[in-house]
Amino acid sequence: MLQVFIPSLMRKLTNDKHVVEINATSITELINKLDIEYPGMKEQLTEGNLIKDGLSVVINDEISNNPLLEQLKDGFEIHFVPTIGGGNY
Amino acid sequence: MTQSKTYVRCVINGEDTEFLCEPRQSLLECLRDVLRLTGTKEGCNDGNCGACTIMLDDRIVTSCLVLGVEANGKTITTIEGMASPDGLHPVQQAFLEEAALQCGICTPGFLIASKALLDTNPNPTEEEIRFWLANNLCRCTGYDKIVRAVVKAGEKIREG
Amino acid sequence: MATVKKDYKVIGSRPVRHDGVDKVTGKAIYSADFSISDLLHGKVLRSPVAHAVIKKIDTSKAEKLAGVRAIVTAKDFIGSSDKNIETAEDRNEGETTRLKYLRDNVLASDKLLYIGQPVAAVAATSSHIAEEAVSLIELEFETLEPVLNTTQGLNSKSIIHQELETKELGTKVPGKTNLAEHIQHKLGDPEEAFKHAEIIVERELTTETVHQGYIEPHAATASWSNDGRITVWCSTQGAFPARDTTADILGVPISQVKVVPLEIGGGFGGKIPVYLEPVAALLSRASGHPVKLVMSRKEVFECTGPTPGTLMRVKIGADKSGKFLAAQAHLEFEAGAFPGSPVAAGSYCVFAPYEIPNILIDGYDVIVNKAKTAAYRAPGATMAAFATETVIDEVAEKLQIDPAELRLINTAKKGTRRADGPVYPTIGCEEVIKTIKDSEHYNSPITEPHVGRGIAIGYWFNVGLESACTISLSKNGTINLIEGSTDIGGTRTSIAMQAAEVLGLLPEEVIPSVVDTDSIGFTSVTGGSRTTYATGWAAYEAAIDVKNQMITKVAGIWSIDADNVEFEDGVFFSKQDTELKMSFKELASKSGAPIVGRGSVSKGGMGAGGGSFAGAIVDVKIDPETGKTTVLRFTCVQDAGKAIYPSFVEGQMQGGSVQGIGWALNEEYFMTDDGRMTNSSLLDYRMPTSLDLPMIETIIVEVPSDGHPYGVRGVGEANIVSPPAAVANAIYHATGVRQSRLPMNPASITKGIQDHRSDILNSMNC
Amino acid sequence: MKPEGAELKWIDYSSPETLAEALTLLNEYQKDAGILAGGTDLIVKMRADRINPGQIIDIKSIPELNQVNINSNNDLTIGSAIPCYKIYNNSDIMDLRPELKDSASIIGGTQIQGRASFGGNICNAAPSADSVPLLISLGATCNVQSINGERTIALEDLFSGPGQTILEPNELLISITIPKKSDLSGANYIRFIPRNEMDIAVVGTGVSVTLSSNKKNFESVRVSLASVGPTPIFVEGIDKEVSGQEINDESIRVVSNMSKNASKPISDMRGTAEFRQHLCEVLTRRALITAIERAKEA
Repeated sequence: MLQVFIPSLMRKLTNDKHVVEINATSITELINKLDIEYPGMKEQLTEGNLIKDGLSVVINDEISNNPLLEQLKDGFEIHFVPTIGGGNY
Repeated sequence: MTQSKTYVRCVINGEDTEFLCEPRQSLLECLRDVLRLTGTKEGCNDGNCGACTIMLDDRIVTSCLVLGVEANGKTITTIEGMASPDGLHPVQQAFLEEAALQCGICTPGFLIASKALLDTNPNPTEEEIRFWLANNLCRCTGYDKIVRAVVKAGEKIREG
Repeated sequence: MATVKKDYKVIGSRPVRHDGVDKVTGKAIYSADFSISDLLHGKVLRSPVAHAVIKKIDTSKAEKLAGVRAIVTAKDFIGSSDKNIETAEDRNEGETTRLKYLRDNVLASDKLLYIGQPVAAVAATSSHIAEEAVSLIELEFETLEPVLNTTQGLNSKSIIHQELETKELGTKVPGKTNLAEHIQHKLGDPEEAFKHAEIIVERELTTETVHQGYIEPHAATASWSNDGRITVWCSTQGAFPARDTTADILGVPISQVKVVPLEIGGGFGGKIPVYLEPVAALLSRASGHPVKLVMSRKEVFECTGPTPGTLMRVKIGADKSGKFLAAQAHLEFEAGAFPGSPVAAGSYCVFAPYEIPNILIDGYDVIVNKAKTAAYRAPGATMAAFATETVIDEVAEKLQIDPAELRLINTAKKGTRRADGPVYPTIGCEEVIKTIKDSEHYNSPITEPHVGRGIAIGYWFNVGLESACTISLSKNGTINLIEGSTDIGGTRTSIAMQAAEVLGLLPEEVIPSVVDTDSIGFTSVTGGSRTTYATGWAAYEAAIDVKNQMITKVAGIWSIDADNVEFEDGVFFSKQDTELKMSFKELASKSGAPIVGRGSVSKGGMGAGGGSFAGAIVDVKIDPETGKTTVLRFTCVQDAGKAIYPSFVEGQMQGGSVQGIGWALNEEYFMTDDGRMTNSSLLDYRMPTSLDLPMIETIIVEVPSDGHPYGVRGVGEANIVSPPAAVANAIYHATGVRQSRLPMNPASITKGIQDHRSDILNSMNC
Repeated sequence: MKPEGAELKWIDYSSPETLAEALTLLNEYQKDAGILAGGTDLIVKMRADRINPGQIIDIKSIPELNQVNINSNNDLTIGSAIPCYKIYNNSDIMDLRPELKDSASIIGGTQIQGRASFGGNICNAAPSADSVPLLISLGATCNVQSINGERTIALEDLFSGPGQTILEPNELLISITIPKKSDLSGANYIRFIPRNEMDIAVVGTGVSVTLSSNKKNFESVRVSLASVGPTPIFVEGIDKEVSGQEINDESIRVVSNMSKNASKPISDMRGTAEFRQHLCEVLTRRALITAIERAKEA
């Protein structure tokens, strides 16, 4: 099971659930399963099967540079966070 | 009046030097653009950062506020003239050993100014160093290691 | 305190930096020093107004001036002669907008969005002629009401970008607005938790725009050759990002652009964006000559990214024991003329040093008619910490708990869940606070009147990103290390030292070079405190690769299995046969296929190694009659994970601390009501001079980061975060007056003291 | 529209060796002439396009402008082109007028002091000029010449507005004369700046005081202020109030309040009017106390 943390601004889709448990081995699979359980999630998270601009995926404690390629393991935490704007680095 | 260049003759880093410049060109422009001595840096072009500090006869000045034509008959030392064939000047050596530079753009100005201080006062107090160098801005180091380097260079010079 | 046990030979030593001699003899070539034959000089026409619609740009008079070779405007971006140009039209809507913003910031197309925005550029045979030509360009425009702060931005009818819609996590919220993005982090149930708080402190604070203040103005030279290849020589924090952005703006493939990074005279985040590079390239294409553009100091102040003014409200609730129960932050940051203030980063950092179960953070990225903000050392974190850390000082006072103790009670540690969700790996927050609490400085008595002491803690999350490094072994046993990280302050050496450690070499036996974008793999910016961390990691891997190739080579010479070969203290030897030994140098001299090692890493985008915590202790003396602040003593404490090159770790700590002191006391943009900066010189923009400061004491804490081979944590940024708050707290303890605005200049301190006195008198009268 | 750069427009340059030559040139070019001594104001103003002289006249080679003279009466005359560092490094000047170091050593930083002169600082006529308040308080006069002759102007009468003096376009400031000093007098210049050294005075105060023979009473007090009006301000009428008065907190307060009331500051990025008025009182009081101490030691 993956611990998927739902950003506050998306919790309207999960009737205010903060954390949901999903079984998946990739972010794509995760998002598809999320969308089945909570319709509209996919539209919130992706654009043309890619993670939306302005959105970053944190796997455990670091933002992933290419989340779609990451191999997800049981017990991982997944977070969706706003991308750092402003060319901060 | 026709716009013609002016002939300037001076001594730069011990060499007799002649060049032509427009009267509106600053000595800094002449050093960098005409003579290609780019060790002297431009940070503000209005005398407030000290990156363009050079020795003009017996005194440090910001070369952005000197006209090239004013150099006629003068003696100038720039950073390119500080080290000798047998090695770095003690101030240069101290800046390296004390890690007194980070980006390095303000360093030539600091070195020229620090050397001028130590030439007249090889044993300055921290306060004297900070006062003398107040016309040289550094944004990287917080000045701590620069002050230490000047003190260390003073010791080296006093040891001779 | 946790420290790295392993004793190293090179790491932790203090060699002379590799580029040192060139930089103390004036030989190092910085961007403005560069020259090339057939060179033209350019100047830029800039917007005289903060908000307007462009009606006409007439360059005819300027074109007639003798010596003028080319004039370009935004029109020149379109219809490039090049066949394989990917134009804006090929992109999706988001990309098209992003590209328009990028282009408009280097040459305005339809609107003027801030004073100083580039409008047209001239290339001529001399900079004097170019400047004269610029003054002959006629610009007609229709002015609009300017929007100059977040309050105006959120309330004014004046809309800066008609197409702009507010984004929430990448999703658009319909409606015309100047609010580019709303960010929210929510943890637990703050609303409920505040109800149980023994005390609640809530304050509103503001900060003014400040500039990175690097001493080297931006400069770029570009040559667009007839085969379509573009070469750019410039001063940048990232040659590859500069290449990619320049190619993007020009609409050419990245393979067509080569960026040659010259020495860089300071950046602090401000030399990540490109300003001059694409314009110089357009001028070069139009004129057929290489073209050089150099900014004046005034242009640097008015037209390059400062870090923004902010309006912040922070609220913290604690129980009797001092435990924080809940915290809330409302952060409004000015983005400048285009989206992208550091409010997202500020939102990550605002409560980062503490374990607080219930948090609500709202961040707002507001478009205003000012220059587009750029990163400045721990972008956003310094303003946020000014708010949080002064509020915490007030909580400590109300609960009569020592400020360091209060922070210790609430310190974040490994496993603490942050407001944005993730939990921390190994971090050094607690160790930094303990070090402050136990320090001689913090425990020394204060005897003089009008003297106060303040402390504060700051966090920067640090980044990893991509770095590449190659190492070639020379026959004499030295190595050439090729990297792509531009060196702003000694990273050639901090990277070389990590390779030297692996191969048992001395630092001077490694010859590091920072090369152009055609000569090394992609390397991200020198920023985010990532260079010693990530490029150092790549150098480590390249060195391991070299070592393994040498092991294979020597195994071949001895005809034994490579698994039986070991390398220690510069000697290769066989695990079985003690006779079989060969020194690194001897093996290097043996002929055979050249040995070239490769290192290539991609590390976390944010929170690399858990980031770095830093704290400040500051003693100030206030002249009660003039409000002038004298910094008597300053100590910076920072977790470096493992200090590879301590001299330059200290240098980063001292430099960041002093930038923070300047920000605290005197640095600010003075703006007129029509959006003009009135102090755009190094005389009136008051960065600290040597005479404004004491020595800056440093204490390096070493809590190794998880993952990095040496436990490194980037130290470039966290050190600027706490000083303004620490100084504010010190000023309070010296005067009894809380400061709620940066900078805390003599006039505002004096006014505070006078108002405070009259308050006391009034209260006595009643 | 002025571009953002800092390039100088075309100029011609001459460096006359004699005063006569210089005055003739100045008379020829009048308002189109730019007089170059240290250049630390002139060149900055030209780059900022605030002035655009076509003919630069470099006066540094003219002997009369580089002389220091102390006559039998102990009046001190300082050539207008002498750079600041030569003033505070000159033992004759420092023996007679040590207080001149107060201002000469803080006009810009070290590099600026290698070029900037009192003459330039005066003729630039900035309300914030650091050399002026002390010189006014010392009763300094300006020796001015043109091809038509010479005249002497009291320094406090020289200024007509920000950057403006009453000098004719063909007149040149040759030197400044400070009248002889009484054994019972002392002076001091202090300024307030947010940053140390590299900054423009938010307020500057020059104070000169002469004590009664028993050193307990004021004989005369002269105060002049910088940066609190369109020109440097000489505070009138102080002697009427305190001459003969005993030196105590009360009489000192009278002086500092008169100085505060004489100020007519504006608000700008360097300080609000309110703050500047407040500083006038504080700085005058502090400068006066130092001047008194110096007078007692004298």
